[in-house]
Amino acid sequence: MSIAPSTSPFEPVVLAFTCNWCSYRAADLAGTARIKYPPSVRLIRLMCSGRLDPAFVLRAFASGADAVVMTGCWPADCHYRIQNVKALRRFELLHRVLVDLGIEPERFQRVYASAAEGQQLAAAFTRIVDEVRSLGPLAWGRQPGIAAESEAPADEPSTPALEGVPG
Amino acid sequence: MTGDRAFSDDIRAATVGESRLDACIQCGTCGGSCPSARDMDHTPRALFAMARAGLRDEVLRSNTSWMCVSCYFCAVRCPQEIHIPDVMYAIKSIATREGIVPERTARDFSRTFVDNIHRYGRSFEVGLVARHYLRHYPFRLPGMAPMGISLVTKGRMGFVPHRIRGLAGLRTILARASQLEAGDARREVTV
Amino acid sequence: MTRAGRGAAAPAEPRVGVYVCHCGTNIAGMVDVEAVRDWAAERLGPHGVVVARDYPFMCSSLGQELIEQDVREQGLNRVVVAACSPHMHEKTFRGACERAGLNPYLCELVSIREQASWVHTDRDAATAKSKAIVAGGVLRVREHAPLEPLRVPINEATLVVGGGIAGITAALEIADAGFPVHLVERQPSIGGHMAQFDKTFPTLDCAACILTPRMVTAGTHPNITLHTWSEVTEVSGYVGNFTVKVLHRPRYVDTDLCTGCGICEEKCPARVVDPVFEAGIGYRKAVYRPFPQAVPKFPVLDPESCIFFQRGTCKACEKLCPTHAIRLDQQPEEVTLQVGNIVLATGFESFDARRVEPYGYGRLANVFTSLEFERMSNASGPTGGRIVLRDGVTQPQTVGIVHCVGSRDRNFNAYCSAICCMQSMKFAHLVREHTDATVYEFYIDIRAAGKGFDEFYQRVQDEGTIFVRGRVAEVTDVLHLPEEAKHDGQLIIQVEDTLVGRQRRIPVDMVILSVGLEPQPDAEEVARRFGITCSSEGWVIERHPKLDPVATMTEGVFAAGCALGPRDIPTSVATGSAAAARIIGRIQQREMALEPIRATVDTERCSGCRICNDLCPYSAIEFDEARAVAEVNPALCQGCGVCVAACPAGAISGTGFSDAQILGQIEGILMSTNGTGGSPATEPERAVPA
Amino acid sequence: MSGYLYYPGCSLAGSARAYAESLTAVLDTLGVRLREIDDWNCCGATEYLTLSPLAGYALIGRNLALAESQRNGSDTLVAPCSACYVNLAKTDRYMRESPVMREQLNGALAADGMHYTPGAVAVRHLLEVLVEDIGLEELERHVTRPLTGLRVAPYLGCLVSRPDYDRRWARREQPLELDRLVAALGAEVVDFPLRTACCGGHMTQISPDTGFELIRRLVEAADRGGADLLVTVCPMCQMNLDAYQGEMNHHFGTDYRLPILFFTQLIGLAFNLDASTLGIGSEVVSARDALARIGVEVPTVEGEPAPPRRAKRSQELPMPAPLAEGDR
Amino acid sequence: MTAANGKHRFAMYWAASCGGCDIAVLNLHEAILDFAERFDIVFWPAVMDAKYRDVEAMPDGSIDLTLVSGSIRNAENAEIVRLLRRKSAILVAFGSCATEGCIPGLANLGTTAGLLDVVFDGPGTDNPDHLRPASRVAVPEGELHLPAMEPLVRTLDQVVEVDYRMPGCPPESERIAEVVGLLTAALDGKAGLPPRGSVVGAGHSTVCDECQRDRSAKRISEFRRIQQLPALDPGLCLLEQGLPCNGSATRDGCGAKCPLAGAPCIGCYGPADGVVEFGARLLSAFASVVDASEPEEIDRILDGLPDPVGQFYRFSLAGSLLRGARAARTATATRESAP
Repeated sequence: MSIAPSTSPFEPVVLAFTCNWCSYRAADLAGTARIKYPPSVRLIRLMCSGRLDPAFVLRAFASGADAVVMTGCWPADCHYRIQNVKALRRFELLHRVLVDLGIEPERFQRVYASAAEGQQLAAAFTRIVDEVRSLGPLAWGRQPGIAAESEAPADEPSTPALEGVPG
Repeated sequence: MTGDRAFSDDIRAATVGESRLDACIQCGTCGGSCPSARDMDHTPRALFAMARAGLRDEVLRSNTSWMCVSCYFCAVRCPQEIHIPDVMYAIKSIATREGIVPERTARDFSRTFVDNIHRYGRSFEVGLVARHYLRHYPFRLPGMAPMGISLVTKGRMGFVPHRIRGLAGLRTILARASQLEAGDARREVTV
Repeated sequence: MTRAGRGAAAPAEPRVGVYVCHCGTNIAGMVDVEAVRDWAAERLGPHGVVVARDYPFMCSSLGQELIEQDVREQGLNRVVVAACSPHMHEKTFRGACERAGLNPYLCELVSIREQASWVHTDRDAATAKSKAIVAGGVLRVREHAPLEPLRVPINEATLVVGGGIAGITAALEIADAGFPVHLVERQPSIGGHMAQFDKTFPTLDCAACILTPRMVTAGTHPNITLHTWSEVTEVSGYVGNFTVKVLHRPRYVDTDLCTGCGICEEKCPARVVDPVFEAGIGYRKAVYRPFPQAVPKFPVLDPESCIFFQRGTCKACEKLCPTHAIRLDQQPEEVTLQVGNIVLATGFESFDARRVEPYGYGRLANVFTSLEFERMSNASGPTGGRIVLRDGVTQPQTVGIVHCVGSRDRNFNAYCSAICCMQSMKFAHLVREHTDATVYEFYIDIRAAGKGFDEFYQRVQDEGTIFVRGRVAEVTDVLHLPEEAKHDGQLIIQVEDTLVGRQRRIPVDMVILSVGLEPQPDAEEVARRFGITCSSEGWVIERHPKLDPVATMTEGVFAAGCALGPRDIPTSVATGSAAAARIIGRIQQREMALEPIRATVDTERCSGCRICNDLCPYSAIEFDEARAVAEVNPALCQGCGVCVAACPAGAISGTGFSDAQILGQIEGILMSTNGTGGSPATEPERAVPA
Repeated sequence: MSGYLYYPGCSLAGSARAYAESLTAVLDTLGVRLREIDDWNCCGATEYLTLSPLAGYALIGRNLALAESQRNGSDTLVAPCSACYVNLAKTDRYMRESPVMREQLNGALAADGMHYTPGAVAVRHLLEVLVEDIGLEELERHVTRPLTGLRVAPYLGCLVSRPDYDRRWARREQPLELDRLVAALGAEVVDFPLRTACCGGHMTQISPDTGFELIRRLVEAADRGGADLLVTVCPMCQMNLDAYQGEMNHHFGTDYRLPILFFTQLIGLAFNLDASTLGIGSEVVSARDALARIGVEVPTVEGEPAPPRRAKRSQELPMPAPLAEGDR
Repeated sequence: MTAANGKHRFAMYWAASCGGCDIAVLNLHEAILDFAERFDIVFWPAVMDAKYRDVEAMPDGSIDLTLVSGSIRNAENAEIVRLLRRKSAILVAFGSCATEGCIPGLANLGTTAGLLDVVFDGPGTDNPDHLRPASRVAVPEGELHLPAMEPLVRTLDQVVEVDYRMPGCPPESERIAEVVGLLTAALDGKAGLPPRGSVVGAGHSTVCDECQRDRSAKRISEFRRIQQLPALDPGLCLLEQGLPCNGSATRDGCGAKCPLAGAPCIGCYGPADGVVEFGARLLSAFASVVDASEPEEIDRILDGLPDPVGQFYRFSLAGSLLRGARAARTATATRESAP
């Protein structure tokens, strides 16, 4: 359980996109029922998971999110009939791209939650936060280039290593 | 008063798997279903109420858990899906740990049974029944004789117990488990 | 900011006001509202925040005036309220802005109650998160543009699905207000479960006596069209303008000619058990009217049991019908209706008692269900109101009534079915009224929380009913000898009398299982068809459980009666009227305002790639072949935003949820909150492993 | 297929030898291979869990570990004894569910260099294997001596369909699988509502009065149904009903003589196997008279009269249909 | 500032670039003569000898028009573009490398060290001592200096402010002519300059706008490579034939040459106006029209795109949110939150 203030040094930031008709209301329900989940989860409301533009996810990661969750109606229960299917298609392709860009698969997940499933949604959030906490921060460090730049201001040319150079 | 919690927490800790004891709504389905209810000084339902009230001593001294036949009627009928037989095992094990013996016959039967396992790795029916009856129903032995004889003559009672090869290993496993349990119990109780 | 981050920046330089609500202690108890206020004022200044305030109850008139005053005096052109869920008070605060002359859509309500104070336990973390949520709101609202609500016309006609007491009530209310209603009922007659009952608790007035007049009125009302023996097969469109397909199953009777004389039923040689209306303890013919007061009066012919349909000969009904109204070649027909609103009053299904094995229903003859007993005690029922054992003659000397069958039981339904306690005590009364039997009630808790309910409990006790507190463990015909020898042939109810703390075995002649209520088996499917959502059990979810208990999440679709969950007759009637009132109000408005959340195409930038053309389930996207551009029809668009996210040229934008608004919110919500305990976590952890 | 792993349990090596012999004979006939787990130990019945749960589970765990290590192709572990079955199934289930259990039990097993991976073997009761895997059709195919005229009470007792940790049984209190099996053998199934009632378990040892009443109830119900004999699927039940029947009679002053056979013995007879290879004759209450009926050309109608069924009166109210598998 | 001879002063520099952009300019053919008429070429390494010190000597802002092609890969690139920025009145990011990073930008998928390993220890390279280029190396004659590689390939506008962007790999010569003409006119005072920061030499919609192929509502049940097609339908939209064509999201201006020739658009003209992330637009568009609802089926279809990043980010990686220098800065920015 990571609901209690965690002793772990690292607390991830998880951005969850919610559907106005199901998961957002599930989150409201979790609230009304005082069901707890980690504060590191932050919600953004869309009208439908089908509105989730891959650019939003990329922007979230670029702006410091350690994980992004796409939540929406159960298949076949979409408030807009079949639009969550389009969301699913984009999710699958975007997931492949993110993995190719070196982001762990656990950092981009999808969760189904009907308006009645506050409990389940909170549980999923808790689980995801636990997973991401054990992954650690989104490792820009895995790309030394970016790391290096983050240390040196962009306009100072930095020097590559000299290993293996004689003399 | 905090005493209440302490004891039911103790039981919860000693229960393998989830006890769900707190979920009991005192409906009595367990007591109504129990085939040995009439031998119990309290119905299971009452026992749980007592446990939640923190009546540690009464619960541990009650023969209820010792009269459980593990028929699982209560378990499958309980509307709150409380794992009643497991809770009974838990209560018995706590009592055993604390040397409380509300029901000598049942306790001894279990002991004899377990002793045999420690001796041979298998149960030894003749030994079991003989020892048990000698201790508790000597008067019944004669009445039992015909049955015993018939069982023996029909080759259903071997006089030579079978001893498993891995007995030594088995004993180390059981020893280790008991340690873990003791350690575990302590840890859980002091929670 | 990236190139496009500021996509469509708002004209005037944003002047944002931030208002943090305490909601009494609901928020202030877990979130340091002053800290949030100060942080917003300082850190969000650069983002246009010119004033930040906190107030105990922002939704109070004083709280709202605070906003109005600032809009006027401080020239605010954007407002962010940090309080509860927008589903709670969005309208409230938009109203405040509008009164102050600010376009209501320049106001954003962000939730720090449902999303922070109520779901977290660490004050620092909850406060930090609240700051981030506010920042998200501010950076979002910067990108808001003034909008006008969409107005859609409301079709006057209403569809009511389900002809039980709730549906009938809704239909009558609307029809009496002068508007047309289509009432669709699956069974041959309207009336629902109430028509099966004898008496109603706690007043004991006769169900038929109070229901029949309403059925008749509904059947003859000029504004009500009955579609019995029918089902809704398809629903399309949206509030104000639904198109509904209704399938009329063939009655094999020409209703224009039929006089309802009943000769066909009388002459029909096929007699079968009626599992529906008679709950399986009575019989009907193959061509039948479920009960004498059926509305409409026309019979239906059931091919399953009809000798002609099964063996090809008979046609007794056809031959003997005085008006030649029998039509054995009748086909199903589908009608299409245009309606503005819909009421779902699809009711409940009784729990199948056979599922509780230890109670022996289906195995032990003299175990009955509540519905069987309702029919038995009903004067027009199979026994003419005689309370008898399965043999049909013997009167029981002792009767045991078992509560909570299939309810309050995690093996079946965890919920309380609400009506069983009262129903069971009604049975006890009826048994005492019809016989001199001893009656036992076996209960876990008596739930008599209703007007006159507890008084009824007292009354039944006074009548000599014996109450045993204990959930029945099993019903058996196996005796414990010798003490039970004398009870051979009887049933034994085995139960723990929890007030005595002892197991008891009580011999009875008859057992009545007070079965719980379940959603209709096809509830999920129906919900899908009408675009609404059900709870995990299958009950319709209200828009708001307290404040909007008869509306669903889908505009224009309402629910009433037991479709919403187990409830008694008065509550079913009340919800029926409530749904009707909501709808009548809308019809009288003639049109209604909808959120202006719609997609629009910038045809200059559209290259006619036609990626979006196939994405809209409402076919709101049309392709203009001549100009080779896509266009969105705002009347059809529902605002899901799928096409917005799909457009490769970025030519489609969505009002209310534009890229700029959402990207702004992302930036804000991820903004560092100066690590007051909350995330994003602070430097050391974040430092990149070398 | 590489057959089934087989855990006989102590009784089958002792008092229930007839069960062991008959099931071996029957499965041979059906061409089903059993591989007995080498050096298995007692499952502890309910007694070990009573004194020290964790050790009790470790005791059972050792058998599971052995099974896993001797798996080689077959992943189903068959237990003919209901107590053994439920213990093995329960331990596997709890290890699957609870990381703590997994860690602790494997910790204990490690003491002797053993380890069990939860779910490595599927624990199943012999009855369920016969009905589900082999199937009644296959059984019927091998029936060469239909048990025509024999009236049998089918008795499962506890622990097979209840608690049913792996949700294998549609009904936990009135399952009809054994009824169907008996019927498939050509015997007449008597209505036996107590099919899963308790046989008393160890109550004969710790509370005889209760034990005897529970036995009496079963014997009496079978007798009422007009059964020639009763079949069980559990050594404990057989022991209680057979060996203690005399004591029970003595206790209540009754004189029941209800033969108690293992269902595998009955199958064997229907397969026309030699009674001796089925361990018949080892029962305390002799089945001789009952079995005399089999094979004798007696039309079923002349069998003992069925209990009088009340003539249907026109006023009689219809009964609800029995619950079909499809019903929710 | 105009030279005494009335000509405008022109410079062109190649940073990390293949030289294709320079050739594209020379491809003006005869027009290059008019160009020479109007401009004094003060600095253009690709076509004439020039010394950095000459540029340094020029007064700030004295170059009227500078085209910079190529992305910023090493210290020299960065240094020179900063120098040119100081000296130039109008600085144009010229071609895909300068505007988006282009092929060199793909280096941002890996690490600098990894890159060097491939080049200096890869197959066919005999480098027993595993030597690596270093910015300073001591040799008997003294110390040699080499421009250091930068950790990330950057687009021009990530290093200096850019007045105009001209996309294309390379930009089409006709468009170059237009732009040069336009800017000349402006420099001559005959016309106003286009709004600063805008994209020049390209359209405001996407390639589909210029592509004449027949299109209908899209549903893709299979992605294929051209050689997997039984026969290419000459008239039908390539995407509808299953070819992953980037035209729908790629800025127009090229004249849709590739798709019209039957080759899927690879997206060298970059995204349309106001697009946040080019790659995101492409993948969202492709995914939206995948004709499947079940995860398994969707996966099957997506398997037809073996290298999604290559497909969607071929030109824009260095400018992208997750692999661009800007992303790195944002990412670090969010960490500046120590209490």
